[in-house]
Amino acid sequence: MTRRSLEPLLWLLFSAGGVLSALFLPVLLLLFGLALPLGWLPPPSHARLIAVLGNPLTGLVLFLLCLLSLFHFAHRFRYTLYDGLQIKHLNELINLFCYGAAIVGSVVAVYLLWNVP
Amino acid sequence: MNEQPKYTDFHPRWFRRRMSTYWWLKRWSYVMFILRELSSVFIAWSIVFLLLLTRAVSQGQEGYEQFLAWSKNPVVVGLNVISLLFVGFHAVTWFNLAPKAMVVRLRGRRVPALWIAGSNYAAWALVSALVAWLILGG
Amino acid sequence: MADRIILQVTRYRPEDEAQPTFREYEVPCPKEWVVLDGLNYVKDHLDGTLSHRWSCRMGICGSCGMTVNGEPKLTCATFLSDYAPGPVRVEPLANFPIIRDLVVEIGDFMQKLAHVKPWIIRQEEKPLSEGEYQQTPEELDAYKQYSMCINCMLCYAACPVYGLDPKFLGPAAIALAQRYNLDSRDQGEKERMELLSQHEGIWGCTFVGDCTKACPKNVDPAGAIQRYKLKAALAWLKDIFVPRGAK
Amino acid sequence: MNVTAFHDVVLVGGGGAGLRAAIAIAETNPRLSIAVVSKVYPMRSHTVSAEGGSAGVVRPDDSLDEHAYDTISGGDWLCDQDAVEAFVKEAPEELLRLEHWGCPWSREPDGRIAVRAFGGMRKMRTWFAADKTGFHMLHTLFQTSLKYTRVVRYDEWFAASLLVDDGRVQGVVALELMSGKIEAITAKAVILCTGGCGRVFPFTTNANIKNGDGMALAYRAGAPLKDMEFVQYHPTGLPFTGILITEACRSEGGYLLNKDGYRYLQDYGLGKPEAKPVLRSMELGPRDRLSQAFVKEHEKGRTIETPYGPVVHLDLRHLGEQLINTKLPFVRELCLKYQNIDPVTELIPVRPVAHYMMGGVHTDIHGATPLLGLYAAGEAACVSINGANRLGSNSLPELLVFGARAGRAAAAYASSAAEPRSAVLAQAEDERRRMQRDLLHKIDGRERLAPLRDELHQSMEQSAGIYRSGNSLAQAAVKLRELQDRFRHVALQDHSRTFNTELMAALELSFMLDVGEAIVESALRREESRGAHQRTDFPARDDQRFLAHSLVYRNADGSCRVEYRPVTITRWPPGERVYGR
Ligand SMILES: Cc1cc2nc3c(=O)[nH]c(=O)nc-3n(C[C@H](O)[C@H](O)[C@H](O)COP(=O)(O)OP(=O)(O)OC[C@H]3O[C@@H](n4cnc5c(N)ncnc54)[C@H](O)[C@@H]3O)c2cc1C
Ligand code: SF4
Ligand code: F3S
Ligand code: FES
Repeated sequence: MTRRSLEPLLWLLFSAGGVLSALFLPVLLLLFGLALPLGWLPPPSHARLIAVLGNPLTGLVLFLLCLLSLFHFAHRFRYTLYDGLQIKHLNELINLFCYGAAIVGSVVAVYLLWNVP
Repeated sequence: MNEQPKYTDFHPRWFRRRMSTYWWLKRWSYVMFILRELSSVFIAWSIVFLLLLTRAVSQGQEGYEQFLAWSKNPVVVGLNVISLLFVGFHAVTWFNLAPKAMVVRLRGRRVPALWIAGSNYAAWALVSALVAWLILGG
Repeated sequence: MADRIILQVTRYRPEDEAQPTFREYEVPCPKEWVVLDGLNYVKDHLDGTLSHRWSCRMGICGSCGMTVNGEPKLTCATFLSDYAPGPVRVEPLANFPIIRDLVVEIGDFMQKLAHVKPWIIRQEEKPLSEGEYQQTPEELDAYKQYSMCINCMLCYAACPVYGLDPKFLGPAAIALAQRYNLDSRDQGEKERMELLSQHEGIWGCTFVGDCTKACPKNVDPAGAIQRYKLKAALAWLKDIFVPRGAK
Repeated sequence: MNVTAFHDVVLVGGGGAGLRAAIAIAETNPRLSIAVVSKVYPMRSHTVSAEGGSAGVVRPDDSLDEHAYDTISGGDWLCDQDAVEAFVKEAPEELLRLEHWGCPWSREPDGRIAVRAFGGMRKMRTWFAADKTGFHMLHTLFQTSLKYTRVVRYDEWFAASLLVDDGRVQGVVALELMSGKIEAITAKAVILCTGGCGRVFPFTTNANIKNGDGMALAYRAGAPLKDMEFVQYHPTGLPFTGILITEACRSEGGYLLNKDGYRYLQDYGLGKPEAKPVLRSMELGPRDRLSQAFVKEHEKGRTIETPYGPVVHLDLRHLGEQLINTKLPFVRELCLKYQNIDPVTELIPVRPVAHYMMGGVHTDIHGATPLLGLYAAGEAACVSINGANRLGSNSLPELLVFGARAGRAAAAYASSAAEPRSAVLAQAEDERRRMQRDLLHKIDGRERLAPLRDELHQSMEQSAGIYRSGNSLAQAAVKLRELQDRFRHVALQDHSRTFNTELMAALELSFMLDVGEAIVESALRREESRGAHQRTDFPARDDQRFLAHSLVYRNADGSCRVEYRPVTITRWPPGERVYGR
């Protein structure tokens, strides 16, 4: 095969993202999205968060979480648009939008995580 | 089969039904499917939310407090409640379906799907506990 | 229980009609009768112009698949009395063009079936004189489930992806490819992989999962496809990371 | 009229026999073009329903001679012994070939082929794929046939008549269901593999497609039908549906019980009841004997009455869930689905049901009929390995052995035969006009299909069942003549060209009437009892007069003429059939 299909790669990213997001996102969202804002739990100190975020290992995990989850999103949403709205003929546009968003998001994530003091 | 009689390939009188744009409303399982697929949007939002948090924390104590205040905004809370539901739905469907793609064999016998799903849930609980401990402190 | 039941049956006579319509027939409904018995009763006693396919009446030939009250079913294995007091709506299988009445066109599926090379592929055939290829019950078990497909196409009727894009290879054909891939006697996995790992092959499936729910023979095509995806993706990785010479 | 196509060999029928023949031709001579004409998609053919297994000697403690002897004695010495010898020799090779093509045969723990016991067989030699043997064989054959590009399929084409000119069969006239086109498919040789004719009986295990089409096609073209009086009743069918509960239930150790829970077969010279199955004894006796025992048991008032006729019970409960699930899963599925009972804990009601046709188109040991260019194989043919009673699990290997033989013989013939003559096209044109005039376009007939079919069923059941008498057969013969007449006044309701299943049913009914007549006439003439043919007025076997095959020919006026031909005996002189000892 000369022109190698990208589908396997995209699917691997999608799957890995599926696993990571299923493992990590519910608890993160529960804490930062609900428990803290609604005052169920006292917010952790800023210093602690900096410490956690500053750890290279956490940084790496967070980066992978962002990258893979975004590709997970891109892949699934692309098919949802294909099937749900029956606009497969807009194939290229959809791909550009979905995977483009995932790439941009990942770059932003790198930038932000790199700049944690 | 390269010698099939060709003229049967197309027939003007066949009636071809078109799928309606709302096909996914036709059956309960299709609705669940679409909801499952839409969970991806909320996953994306969760990531955005977390990145905003990261940025806020990097900007120092003040930024962090601003973020905490912003996250109390009812709209944001509402969005997060819905996201949590979807992300939870994603997690449950994902862990339940994983055994389909993974066939694990131990001594020639296929490991029952329930075990695989079970170990997925165990991993989920472990990760959640670890994350909570990291953030909230022991 | 009522001893008669109303069947609402799709009628489409391409010579006279532009579109399918429904007609109602009242048929007896003893507890032993399946939907197919009702249709045969119509054909023999009420309206000889009704066309539908059937043969074995024991759920094994795969010809009598239709949509019964919205669900793809083998009509010879679906009891009328389960739908009492009725009415029961009998339509042709979804996602296929209708030739006439309850008869759909399945040439597309037949081509896909042949396309995945569903036969044993080997570099070297073993001569008959050397006897059988040994295969333990465990090795048989590895593919047995996927060999149970009766080609009834209920899974295609249940799969929205196929409905939206008829180019999609679809559940049964992929399950069949997997049946041969997992057979310890076969060596054709690579050849089939090239066919299957195209966009219209395994990647088109978004794991709706209704194919597996519709399957009357527990083939689990959805599982077969997901397993195939994992395998194809890993093969792809291996291709990239293992240098050519090392293979 | 246009010829759709010319091929070297046309196969009518895409079941086990047809597909095996197609592959044999493709492998014999890859230059030949092969057409498979089938009224249903090949994998829908009735071979798909066969459950129990397929016999072929593989075990070291077994021998070809024993298989041959079991077959010949099981057939009450009406088998041609040269054919049987060829059959038992080639059966294991053919089954092995299928293994190489991927058939999922059940296995021993060490990976070898597993075999099970079967009725009338003194050794374990029946290969099986759980209890879906025919299903797996047919799908394996079909899928394997896909790789031969010279095999062209005409799926859902109905063969309506043979083209014969100059004493040679040169193709078929066929109706394409989807379009309603009636066309000539010409060829140098035709092989009929159209299966049996169980549907001439009202209560049968046979699928809707088994109407004896090929037998009637050959018969009308001038070939004789052989041994048509021998119709096998299978002792264990589900009441109402006639769904078969495979003999494998009994070979795994199931019991047949009458209404008192008594294993009644011991009263009919079939041996003594043992807890474990004993080969060629009791429940593992041959089918004709078991079905006959049922009728006697019924006469003694010891069967159980149900709305769908008398039944006895098949008891599998002592086999245990584990064994039933691994060896007989389909039986459990069928019982649960169609009878709402679970054989693990409940008794299965069963009764004899018309199942298999020993007779068929007369062929020699190579599948050739007396008509030049015409071959036949499978249940449609009568090579004479089944004699007066087929042993369970001999039919599937027969499809393979004689399918392949007919394929090779036809290939050899077609490689050198002349091209079909253009005269046959005029014939095809006539046939097309006839079908349109007499069936499709006729509106003023007074007869309808369903009642005619019901009357045919009734007289077949009354006259040609498990026990027959001269009187009832003679009455049936008259009745069938009458039905033939009335058929000429049939009018269809459906005049559409597109997928007209009523037209197909009409053609099938007319085939069934011919086949029914052949059965009744040859049964009437055979004044003895042998195997599946039991005359109440002639209860003994009569080797003096009837150690012979009957051959039914069609006279010009449509009536039958019966002749006889000697049985080939090589090494096993006729003897007594002994079971249970
Ligand atoms: C329920 C059941 C269980 C059985 N179990 C066993 C078993 O365990 N072991 C065993 O040895 N035997 C068994 N048998 C017997 C055996 O299955 C059959 O004898 C055998 O399958 C017949 O195969 P065939 O290829 O001759 O015909 P079939 O498989 O019946 O095929 C006939 C073909 O001819 C085609 N055809 C017919 N008429 C026309 C026409 N007019 N035009 C075009 N095409 C036509 C059909 O489309 C079909 O493709 C069983 C039979 C039944 C009914
Ligand atoms: S996979 Fe199941 S539903 Fe699909 S064709 Fe095969 S048997 Fe029918
Ligand atoms: S329903 Fe269709 S999308 Fe995939 S899982 Fe089944 S093939
Ligand atoms: S008629 Fe054969 S599967 Fe229903």
